[in-house]
Amino acid sequence: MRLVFDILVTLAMIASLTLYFRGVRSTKARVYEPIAFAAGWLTIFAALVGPMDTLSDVLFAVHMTQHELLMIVAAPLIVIGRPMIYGLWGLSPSARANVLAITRAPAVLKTWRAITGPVVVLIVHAIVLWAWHIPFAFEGALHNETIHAVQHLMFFVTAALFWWAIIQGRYGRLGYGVAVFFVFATAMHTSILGALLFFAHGRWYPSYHSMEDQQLAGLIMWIPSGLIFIVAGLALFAAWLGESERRAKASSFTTLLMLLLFCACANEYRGDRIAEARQLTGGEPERGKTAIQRYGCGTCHTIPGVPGAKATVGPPLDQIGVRTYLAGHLINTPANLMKWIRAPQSIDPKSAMPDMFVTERDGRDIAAYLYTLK
Amino acid sequence: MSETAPVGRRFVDVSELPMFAFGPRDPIWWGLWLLLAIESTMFVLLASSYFYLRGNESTWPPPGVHQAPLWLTALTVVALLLSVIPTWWAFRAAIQFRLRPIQIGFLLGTLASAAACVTRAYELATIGYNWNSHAYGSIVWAIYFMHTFHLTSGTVENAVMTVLLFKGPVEKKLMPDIRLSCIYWWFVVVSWIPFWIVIMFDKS
Amino acid sequence: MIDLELHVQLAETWRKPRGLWGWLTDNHHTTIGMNFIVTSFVFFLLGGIEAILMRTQLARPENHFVTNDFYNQLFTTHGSTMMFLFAVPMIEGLGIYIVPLMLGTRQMSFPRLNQFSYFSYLIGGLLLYAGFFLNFGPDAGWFSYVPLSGPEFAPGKRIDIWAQMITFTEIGSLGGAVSMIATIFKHRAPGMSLNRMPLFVWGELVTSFMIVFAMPAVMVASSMLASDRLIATQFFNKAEGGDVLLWQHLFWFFGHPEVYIIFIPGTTMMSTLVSAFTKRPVFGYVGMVLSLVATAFVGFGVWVHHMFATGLPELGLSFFTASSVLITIPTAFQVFSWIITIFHGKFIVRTPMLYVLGFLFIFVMGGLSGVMLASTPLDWQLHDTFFVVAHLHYVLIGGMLFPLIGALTYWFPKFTGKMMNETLGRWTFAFFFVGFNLTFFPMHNLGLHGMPRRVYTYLPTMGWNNLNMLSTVGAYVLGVGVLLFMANAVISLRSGAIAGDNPWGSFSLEWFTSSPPPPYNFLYLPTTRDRYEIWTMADDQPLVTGFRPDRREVLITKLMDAFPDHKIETPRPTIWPTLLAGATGIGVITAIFTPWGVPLGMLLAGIALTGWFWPKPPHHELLEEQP
Amino acid sequence: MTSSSYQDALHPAGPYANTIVGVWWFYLIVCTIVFVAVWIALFIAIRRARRRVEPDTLAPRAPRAMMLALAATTGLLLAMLVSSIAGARALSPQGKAVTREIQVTGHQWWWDIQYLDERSDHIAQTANELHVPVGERVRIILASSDVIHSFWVPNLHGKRDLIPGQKSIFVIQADKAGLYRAQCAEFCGLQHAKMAFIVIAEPKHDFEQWLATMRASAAQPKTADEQRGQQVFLSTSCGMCHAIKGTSAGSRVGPDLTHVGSRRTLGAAVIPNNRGNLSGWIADAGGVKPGVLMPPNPLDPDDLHALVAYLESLK
Amino acid sequence: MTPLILTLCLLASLASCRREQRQLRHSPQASTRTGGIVRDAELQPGQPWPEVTVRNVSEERAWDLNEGQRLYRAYNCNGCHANGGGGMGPALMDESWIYGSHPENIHDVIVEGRPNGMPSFGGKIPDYQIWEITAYVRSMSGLVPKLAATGRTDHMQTKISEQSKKEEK
Repeated sequence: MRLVFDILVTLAMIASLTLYFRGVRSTKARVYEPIAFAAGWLTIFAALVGPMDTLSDVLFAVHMTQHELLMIVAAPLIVIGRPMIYGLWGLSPSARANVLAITRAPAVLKTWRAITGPVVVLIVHAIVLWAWHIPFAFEGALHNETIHAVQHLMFFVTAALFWWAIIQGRYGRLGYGVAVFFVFATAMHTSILGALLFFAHGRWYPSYHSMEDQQLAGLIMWIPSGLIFIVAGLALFAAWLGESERRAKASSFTTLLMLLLFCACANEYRGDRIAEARQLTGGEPERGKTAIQRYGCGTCHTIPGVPGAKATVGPPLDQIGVRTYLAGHLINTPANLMKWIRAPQSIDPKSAMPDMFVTERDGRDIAAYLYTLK
Repeated sequence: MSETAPVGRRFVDVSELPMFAFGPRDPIWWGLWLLLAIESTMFVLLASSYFYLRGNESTWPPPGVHQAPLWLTALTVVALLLSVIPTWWAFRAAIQFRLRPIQIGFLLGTLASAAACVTRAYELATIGYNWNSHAYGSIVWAIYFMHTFHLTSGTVENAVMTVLLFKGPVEKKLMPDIRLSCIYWWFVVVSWIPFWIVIMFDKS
Repeated sequence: MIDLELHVQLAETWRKPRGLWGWLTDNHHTTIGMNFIVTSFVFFLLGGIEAILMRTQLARPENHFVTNDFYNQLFTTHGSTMMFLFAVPMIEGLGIYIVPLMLGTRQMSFPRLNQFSYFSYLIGGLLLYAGFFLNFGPDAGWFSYVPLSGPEFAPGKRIDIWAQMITFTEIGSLGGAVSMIATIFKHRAPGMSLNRMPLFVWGELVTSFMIVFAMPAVMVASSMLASDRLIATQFFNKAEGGDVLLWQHLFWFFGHPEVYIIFIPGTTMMSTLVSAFTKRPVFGYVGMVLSLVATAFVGFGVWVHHMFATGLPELGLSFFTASSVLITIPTAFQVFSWIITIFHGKFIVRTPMLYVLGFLFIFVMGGLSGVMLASTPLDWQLHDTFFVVAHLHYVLIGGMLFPLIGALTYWFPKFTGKMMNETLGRWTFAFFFVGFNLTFFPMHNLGLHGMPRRVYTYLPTMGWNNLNMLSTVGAYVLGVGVLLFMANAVISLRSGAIAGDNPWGSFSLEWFTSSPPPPYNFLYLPTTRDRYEIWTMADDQPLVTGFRPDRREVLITKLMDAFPDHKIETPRPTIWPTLLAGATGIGVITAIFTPWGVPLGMLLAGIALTGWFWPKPPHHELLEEQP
Repeated sequence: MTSSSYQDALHPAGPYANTIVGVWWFYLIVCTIVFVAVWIALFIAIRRARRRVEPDTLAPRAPRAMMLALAATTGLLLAMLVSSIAGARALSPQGKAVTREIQVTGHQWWWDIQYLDERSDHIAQTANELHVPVGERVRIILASSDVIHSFWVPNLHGKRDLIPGQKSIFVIQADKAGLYRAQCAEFCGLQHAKMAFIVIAEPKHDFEQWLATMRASAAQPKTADEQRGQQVFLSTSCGMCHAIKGTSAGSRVGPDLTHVGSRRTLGAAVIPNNRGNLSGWIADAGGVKPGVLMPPNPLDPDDLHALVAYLESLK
Repeated sequence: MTPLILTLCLLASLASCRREQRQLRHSPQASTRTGGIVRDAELQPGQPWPEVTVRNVSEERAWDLNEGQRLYRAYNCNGCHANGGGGMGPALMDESWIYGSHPENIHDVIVEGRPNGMPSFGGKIPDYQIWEITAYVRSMSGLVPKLAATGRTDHMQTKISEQSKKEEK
């Protein structure tokens, strides 16, 4: 049984690695992304296959280390590597289209949105973590390989969702500030669980015989893991500050005044918005809408008014007409928007947004459409 | 009738800005979530104390403990879960400024939450141990007390909101508060589920 | 002319009610802040008197100045006062007064919550002192370990008073913290992005978050204790499945963060003073902020080091030592930053700057003795001795009181419009500094020479006589310092030099309005584009306009970049929050005597809340049913 | 050893206290260096700043200075951490063979001490006076009968709490013969300040002899005075709380008095054990220790003298 | 404001002083004096004792009641009476009193002893402690002011605490 699982795990992992790096080759990835992915992948491999897994049947502390590696080392590293984008690009074009068709189904998208909602990931991960430590469940996992595999999978997947929501979901609903808070909350409940294990008067799991072993396991969950959380939290915090500065810099006072005037004057009628967008860009919003469908923007973005454009790979584009920034650092002017649409890498070489060879006319039209979104 | 600009300086005119906002733009939204953070911390600490005390006993719960009947406690949970649906209508309708669904949502939500209060009262009356029986009794009663406190205040809040909504006139400014009431109520609902599972099914 | 007209209108809209009724109903942040500051200073004096009495008792061996029973009440009340009734409320009060001014707004987010917090805190404090003066002051130490504080070994109502006082003041702290966080996030002047906030604001923000997560622990713990005592629950009774150490875990889960809650704002006062008196920005702003956050983060994971002697599993001890000393690194960063800042700045010797130096002397020493205490072997020897007493006073007085006195001197013109007397100020500092070190330095030695803490007397043969006498003399010197400070405040208030708007030539927005600030704070709200706004402000820096002068309108900006978002109307003075605090007070105090206090309190609170939220005649846009 | 250093963490008399003192001096030296370094830096900074009229712009060296300082801090912390962990390891009672087990039970406000033995009649019981053989490891089993106390012999080891409902294990060893004072270190109520005991480290031979005495029943009263004293003891309130092995008094509420005459101190190491102190203590213990649980005993003077004579004879 | 608070405090002090009083040092007289009523004989023929009411101040003091509780165990009263439920001796927490329920009755029973096994503790227990035990004994059947009654003990609970929910009998 164990052997079967080892083989399955190895196969799945090799498949994922191949897919990922095919994807990396066919797109332009930031340097650190494949590295992070590879590191995360190696961590999983080390945790699930080999001596650590064998030892984990005997030593609780090793088992705990294995879980912590999966949840707070491998999961964030993998998430930093953006497996979904590169995985997608690693597929053959027809397979990609199929996958996209499935993932773009409203039901799938809705579910995905629901389970990656900020509070949801926090709670789901917490529940999974605590529920699996109930003696009955944990013992079950120890005695049955299938349950064990499910346990590891759930740990990893919920952790990955958690880290995904706080690292990659940033331009959506989450700011880094919330991310810091979530890291803090997770660090707290994890360390409370660790502390409970450490201070317990009796053994929780009959399969592990030594009291010291359980205490060590609790400590591993509490202190070294807590340290990783602190480092992650501080990094996110620094990012938060940086982001706030970037945002504020753009609103030099001319823009601020302009925008305020803008807000005050802009009225509710779509007709006016269209006229305005035309005036700003010289493009035709209605044509832009069809161009958006043609170029497949909806595969990555959520764009109001465009059928099927409900994806969450890239940031949603609702209200883009009133945003201050594009791509994190570019002031939102018509010229910049068009430039960004047509040649993203010329602005941010590390951007995951591909160059789709948009024509000048189409770029203008797309920008015009986007500027009607307020 | 608003402030006019001082002579000879540049100014930012905020006179046209709206007088309320939804979600994290609204300070009260932060107030509510901070309150929930405080209350969640309390719940987490109670749960931690529960598990800490659990470690002291070889049999848990201690012998002779009779819980309230499962069907009764399940009834409370069902009432709580049902109340989510109408409050969800209200939650959605609030941002669309549609009064009627909000009114109906809150009316039904209040009824469901009141039902939960009633079953909770029966639950408390049928618990077969006292808070002074043993540490188990103490911690479980503490959890019950904390949650019942929130249940009651949430129900009262729902009822008050319903009255205000039906009595009118309703200001647009109230809509963010409607959504916050819903969030608070869902917190009351969601926070009970893990405790319910632990109290009813945690046996060794 | 327009300005004058606007001033008249705004002054009418924001008029502060006067007299007793005004005190009960006003919710303007300057009023509430000043209430907190004055009240907590009074409690500080009471705590100080208790300290002097204790030192008098310990001046000589086998002294009979006070009885042991009274001595136990003294140190318990002293500790509880300084922790719960002085340090935290003072920090919150200072924040409530200064932070909105620093942010350039007219009011805090939840003024009525602030008002409720203040009166909760006041009632809690009065409750403790009512008990103390009526001879049932708590006597189990400020951390009230069970079972000594439990129903069997602490009969009577002494500890019940303590437990309810805790619950009460924590409600106050939590309310203040929530209001503070929302204000800092949403009320900043346009352009003041997160990383342009003054460091003091960061300190208050981080502290408020710590309060939100730490205080619930002590509320849970004190409620458990109270119910063990009043309705015979078994949380801490080993024989019925309870656990004695559960109390210590819960208490220190709050207790250790509490220390950082107290000293984090202290360090940011330091940063403020260092900048103001060296005329240059503090080195490493982002690093400073991260230090605060790191300290807060780590502060939640190290509570166990208070329990090294309880016989924890040995395996964990090194882990706890390691995680405890981690705190040193962010703190060291701050200290080095200040030194670098001084190195590159001017050095203007005014009274507040003396306190900066005093801080650096005392706090660094306290921090180092903290590193010693984090080491398990040393802790086993030093724990619960006078060494710990010395350490905690070095950290808390050095880390909080010295910056605080400096900051009060610095902000005194902001509060009153008058400067504090410089000569007296320097004398005050001299007495403070000498008195403090004379009092507490010998305690290190006493601890090493075997003197446990919380002893009401000692035998003459123990060899502790001289050091104790020295310490007592120091306490009196320190007491003179406090008296001098008060005298200085009174004299300066009466006949101090007129300060003017920005007497220190300082940098943050609280100096951008007159001193003391008008009730509406700013005639036109400022905008900012730098951390050290006043120093770099352009001549044509825009102001904000467009508020209705007949309503208490406040600008709400976006969290990250402080872009103007919407406005809210804040409430006028009202009595209901005070009544709610009173209702809660009646409930909580009655609960000491009968469990019926809880429903009674809830009922009264319900009435007060009804009054609070009673619908006002609508004057905003109405919701119309859409077809 | 002077009387002022018989309760002193800086005068170690055994290997454990020695280890701790070693860590202490290392820490003290490092911390002093850090403190002095910080103040030298500050002094230089102030001197430079005092000479300046206007603040200068940030020098590029500042970040480097910061990095250096932080690196130094981290390095020193690591060094201290290593010494601390090494110290903790050396102090661990695990896996250390011991020659003797002693159970110490804390009471409000005295110490009950039992020398455990497999044979129950061989258990020696005493109070407020702990004898240990020099150069041998002794295991102390700590328990409490009421509130939390803390066992602390500064000259021999750090402290360990006595927690009701749990037993903790502690190992001590004295290398120098002598008398050390120990004091309760966790606040335990009214007489926390006067809850002490003495530790007497003596050569093995003396120790064994002492222990043999302790195991024995109380001496029978010899003189008429002593006999009358015993009568008083058994017929008044004494026997309600105290035990004397070999008589009908067997209560465990107060300290065991079987060999009270041989003890050096009274009232939990508060006053020396002599005739005057003993008489006063019996008559009104609360005068010495206000709040003590022993009630005043207004005995007839002759009875009191006889009682004192009897108790003094219990060597 | 301040005078008002002070006055309130003073008023409150009148109400509360006794309950919180702690007598930490006892006079020798309190140790020897044997009760409020000195009687000639232990047993008296004819009518029961006249009900002479003695005010036992210990009943009004929380500290004394708690001391009573401690002494009740220390002097092994629970050996016969258990924790008030009775065993070899009669139950002390019910309504029936063989020799009367007034403080002086109980005090006398403890001092003098009673037939069928109750020993005489006169001269063995200091008098003030007897009064404390008396107060505690009466508290078990709720005969003392409720606010001063003892809390639960840190031991196995074999009886319902004085201050807890009573209907669980």
